[in-house]
Amino acid sequence: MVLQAETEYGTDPDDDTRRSLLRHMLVARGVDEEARQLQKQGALDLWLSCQGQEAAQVGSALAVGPTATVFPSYREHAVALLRGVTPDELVAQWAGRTFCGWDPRRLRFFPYTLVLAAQTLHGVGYAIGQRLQGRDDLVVVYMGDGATSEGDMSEALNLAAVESASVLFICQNNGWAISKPAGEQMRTSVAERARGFGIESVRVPGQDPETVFSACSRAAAHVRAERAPCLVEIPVGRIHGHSTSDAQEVYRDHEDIARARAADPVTAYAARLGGLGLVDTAWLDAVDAEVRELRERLMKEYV
Amino acid sequence: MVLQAETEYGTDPDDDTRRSLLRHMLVARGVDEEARQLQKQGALDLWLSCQGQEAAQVGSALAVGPTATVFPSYREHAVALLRGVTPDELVAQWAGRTFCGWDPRRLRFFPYTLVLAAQTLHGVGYAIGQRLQGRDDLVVVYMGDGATSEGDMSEALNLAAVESASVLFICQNNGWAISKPAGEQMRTSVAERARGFGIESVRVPGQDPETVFSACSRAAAHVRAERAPCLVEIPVGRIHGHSTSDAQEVYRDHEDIARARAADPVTAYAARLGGLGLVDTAWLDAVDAEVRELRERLMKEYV
Amino acid sequence: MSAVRSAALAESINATLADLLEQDPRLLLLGEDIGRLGGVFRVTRGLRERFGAERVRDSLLAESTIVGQAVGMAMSGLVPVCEIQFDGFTYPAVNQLVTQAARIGDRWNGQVSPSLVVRIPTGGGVRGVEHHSESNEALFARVPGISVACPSTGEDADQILRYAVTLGSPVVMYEPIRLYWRRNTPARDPEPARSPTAARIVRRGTDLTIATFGAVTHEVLEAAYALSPEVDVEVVDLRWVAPLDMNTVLESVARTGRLLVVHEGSKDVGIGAEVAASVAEHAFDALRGPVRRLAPDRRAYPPADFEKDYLIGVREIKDEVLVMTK
Amino acid sequence: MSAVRSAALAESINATLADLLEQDPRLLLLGEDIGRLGGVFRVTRGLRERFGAERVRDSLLAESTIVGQAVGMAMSGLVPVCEIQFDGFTYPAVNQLVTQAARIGDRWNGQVSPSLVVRIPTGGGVRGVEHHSESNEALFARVPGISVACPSTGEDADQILRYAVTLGSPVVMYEPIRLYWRRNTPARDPEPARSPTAARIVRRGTDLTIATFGAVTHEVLEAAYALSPEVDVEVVDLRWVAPLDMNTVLESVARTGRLLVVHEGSKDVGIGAEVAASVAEHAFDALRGPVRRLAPDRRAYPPADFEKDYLIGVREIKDEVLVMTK
Ligand SMILES: Cc1ncc(C[n+]2csc(CCOP(=O)(O)OP(=O)(O)O)c2C)c(N)n1
Ligand SMILES: Cc1ncc(C[n+]2csc(CCOP(=O)(O)OP(=O)(O)O)c2C)c(N)n1
Ligand SMILES: [Mg+2]
Ligand SMILES: [Mg+2]
Repeated sequence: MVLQAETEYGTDPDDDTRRSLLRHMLVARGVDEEARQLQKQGALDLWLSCQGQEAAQVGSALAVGPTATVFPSYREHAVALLRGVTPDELVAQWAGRTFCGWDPRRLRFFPYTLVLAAQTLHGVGYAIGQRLQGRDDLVVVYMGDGATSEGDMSEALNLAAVESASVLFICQNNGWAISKPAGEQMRTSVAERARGFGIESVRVPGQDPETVFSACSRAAAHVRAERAPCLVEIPVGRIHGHSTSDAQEVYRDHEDIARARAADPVTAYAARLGGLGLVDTAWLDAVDAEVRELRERLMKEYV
Repeated sequence: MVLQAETEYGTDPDDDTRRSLLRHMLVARGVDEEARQLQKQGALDLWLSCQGQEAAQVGSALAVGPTATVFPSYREHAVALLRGVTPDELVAQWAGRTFCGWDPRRLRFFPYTLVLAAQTLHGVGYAIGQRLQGRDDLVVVYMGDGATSEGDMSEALNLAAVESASVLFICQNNGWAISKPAGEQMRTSVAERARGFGIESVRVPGQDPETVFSACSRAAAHVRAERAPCLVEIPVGRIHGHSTSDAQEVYRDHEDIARARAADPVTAYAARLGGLGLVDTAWLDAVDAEVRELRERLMKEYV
Repeated sequence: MSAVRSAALAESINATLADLLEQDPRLLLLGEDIGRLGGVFRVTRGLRERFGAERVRDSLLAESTIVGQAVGMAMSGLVPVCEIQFDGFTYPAVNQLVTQAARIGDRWNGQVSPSLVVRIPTGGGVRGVEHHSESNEALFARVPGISVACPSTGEDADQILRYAVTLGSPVVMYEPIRLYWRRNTPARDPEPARSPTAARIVRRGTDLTIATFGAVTHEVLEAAYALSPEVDVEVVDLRWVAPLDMNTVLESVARTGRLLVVHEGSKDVGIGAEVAASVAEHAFDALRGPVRRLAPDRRAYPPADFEKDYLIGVREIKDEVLVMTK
Repeated sequence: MSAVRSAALAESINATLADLLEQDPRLLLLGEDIGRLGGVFRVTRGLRERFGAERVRDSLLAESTIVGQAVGMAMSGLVPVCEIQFDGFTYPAVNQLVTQAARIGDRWNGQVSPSLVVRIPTGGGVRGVEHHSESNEALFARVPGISVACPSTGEDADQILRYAVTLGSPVVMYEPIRLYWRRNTPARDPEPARSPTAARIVRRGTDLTIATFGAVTHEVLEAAYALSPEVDVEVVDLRWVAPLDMNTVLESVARTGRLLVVHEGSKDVGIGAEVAASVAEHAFDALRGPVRRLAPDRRAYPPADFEKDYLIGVREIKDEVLVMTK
């Protein structure tokens, strides 16, 4: 793609940001684990794990910054937590208490949309609406690989292109739409498809949060500077089934699951920052304690 | 695009074909004129003229041959006539007598679809269905530039790409969707969009039927040989308003209309074949007589 | 029968939209060909010139895009008034309307109250081609969270539109195509509706209540005038089909003891079913005879040559009333 | 109350689909995750292994694509049986179903008779998340050209499916999610239905007729047993909601003089409205009191914690019957 050169936007994470990336990934992992636990105990009706996608989510969410308005799909738990959604607010809808547990306006993190791809048009419309009112925020729209097959997704790409809307589309391609492999959902990549509509795009691996952070920083800067849409496609691993109701062993072979587990972005990044001496045992223990406390509070609220 | 070299399929029209191209264009023009006339007299409720698009329609329809199954939109009158729809069958639905005046199965020319882009999915489904039953016909799907914005069009492109369906998409881009210029309907071309889905495509000017014939012959041969979809985008002129109810002077400037008229593909091709000595006055008179007779019969049936 | 000459429906709507655009900077219009062309029915004629292309927006040719982006615009604080070009082309927008626009308020726990209007030309009688003559108001009437209006006069359309843009939840307004440019219509009782959402008794009568809405209201009135004084028919113009103002209907039936529902959309599971069922539930003791519905049978709107057989005319209405009151 | 143990609905449908695939080479299945996974409810489990990926097709994730391509396949001579994953995700397919599948036969002047089935898991009571508990059968019931079935047992689903694949026009079949794996259900009168499209009297009674369909039929039967012998309720399982077998309902009301309609989809402009209106029109003189409808109010299906308040239970049915017969 023809995005500005990296240097022009200066987008490498500094050490504080790197620790921040790891901390958010660890928190997300812990909350996700606890939610899975709660679901097993019957306290939640359903949980859609984001495990394996934390680097993509945390890297992109930190990169776009707190002022961007986020239109998530339904699996962006790490983004939600990073944006200030508390764990109990996050799981409230999966416990059947509400359709949205948090304050979407204050957090600029809008409700989950369960009808696939419907939020893509909302995001573009919102961006147009903001611009018409003299506010030109960055709008970030998340979707999965499977959702891109819905007509609304293509319509949103075309609308964003024609209106030159300030929208950053982020597609987390976890390789699966429930049981349908991404390779059977499309012939090309989502990034190539976006270019066909006239939207600049890039495809970056989603295992390392720094790569994601850099790419999304560049993309966000591009959207802000050019006032034009951009799409980032991030291949990620899906460690668990589609949801807690989904037995992925039925359709997914053992090696593929093992590969996703082995490529766990959270443990890999923790090891990496540890190896670099950017975090030490004390730091990790402190985060661990924080996570434990979050999990306990969550458990107390829901069991 | 990566279509086979021209020579591989040998696709230039021979002289008989060239005369055939012209004859079909003249017939279509005559019938279209008569239909406009009938509408003015109140015998038809509505007419959507295909004037300016005859080269694209006749060139593509002759190129794909009589065995292809055609899923038209609603303006493919020249294709219809070439396929054997009689003028009175063609106008029957615009006179309020029926939803389809001809025998779609026998002519392999399926009914007009007025809900934009809906037929694109039917065409792909039909191609898949034929293949599943051991018949691998060529399916030709026509649509306009405006219709490409509908979600169904993108869904059909993706489906055709993923299933490698034997479908030739032909987009007649007449620059307008009623009052919306194509340049405000999309950022790129329809051909580029198709490539984003993994469908090979080409964009050829629609003024000269021979160019269209060659490009569509190559594209059809490609679909047949590769058993994979292909898209041909053909920029054409729209001489009249969107329909007889549409006063295009309201939104379209005079020069643009004049340009479309000046670039009339029918008169241009008649002049060209005349200049080349491929048709003479006698030939033209004979076609003229044929057209006059068709028009008279049509008029008698409807006034 | 007395007839009155008034502004045509299209002119009224045009004037109301202009006034709303004038008054509220958050309001904008969105639809296929509504700007440069002024709409295929010329209802928005002149508005783009007056308010600019940003506020009178020629949308992409995609109905899901129209409503989907309007939902996002509403979230951003705007009040989008959308147009779908013909009733028959509403379906690609159904998902965004039903699963999104109608539910956003609940999903946001009330933090967003999208005022979002969708105007839809509707109905037959103008020799339209396939898909161009439909009456699908029942489609949305059953959807919680969507209000559905079916005005039969410019005055009502005006009142409905002004109310709709402030409602805080989506409103679909069906505009009868054959009334857009009609000027002569049967006279109505002058009594105004009790509220913007109320039905309106457009003719007082004692023998039988006809509940109706939309374009056919005029045929109903014609029939009522023609039947008088032999049969004195009360005519209720429902104006909204969701939520329904059943109080007005029930009060009327309490007086007349008889109910006929007339509408142009096909009968099965239509608005008439809801009205008739509610009356059978709540005014059973007032009924002097069976309730009846007069509406087309369950079949597709036919090609233009056959639409006369399909549509409900003054004759059918008169005959039905006579059967019910003989 | 006597209960019977029978094959679960999902097992029945699976067996029927297998048999149909076995018998008719033109038949194929099409839907999201129906192949490798066997469907999110495992209704199509094992079929891909048995009949191959070409006939049990994991579709793209796009509902318009599913139905749109099925229309094309039907034109080519195949008989597609589609699955939509959940009732709430039907809307993107509405355009292809309503403006295309339903009208192809007419548009082709009868030259194509698309036998095309769309299976849709439906209904609540299983603590589903947003959009996963809806009952939208009324949406298609009003559309000419589409037949809508709502079986409440595996036996009925079997009969309906076998009929639907031969009908020559589209059929939508709603399958109650909460019955998929339920084995114990209230006993029914053994009398079979008069025809594949007929309603079925599943309990004979003399005091009041309840017309119902789908999953709640079981709660209605439970209530009927519980009320007996004080009140003797006749229960009509409609089985099809479009076209409706009103004859069976009218005959029943002629015997009992009272009608209650019970359904899970929301009340307004629902199936109950059509049944109640038809009875008020055609059996007025037989009625000993007002017809009544018992169905959720006009509001969205709530979050799971509140679904008990939304759904119609045995208690509500009993109370309603008692009010009507006291
Ligand atoms: C319109 C619609 N159709 C079907 C579904 C059911 N469904 C929920 S998630 C899902 C798969 C989505 O895959 P993808 O977009 O790749 O996201 P992922 O779950 O992998 O994050 C499906 C089919 C839905 N939610 N919405
Ligand atoms: C779904 C749908 N929406 C709107 C319309 C109304 N309409 C009919 S033709 C048309 C413009 C189509 O433009 P294009 O696809 O470029 O074809 P052209 O008429 O130029 O041949 C519109 C908006 C329709 N027929 N179907
Ligand atoms: Mg995925
Ligand atoms: Mg065009």
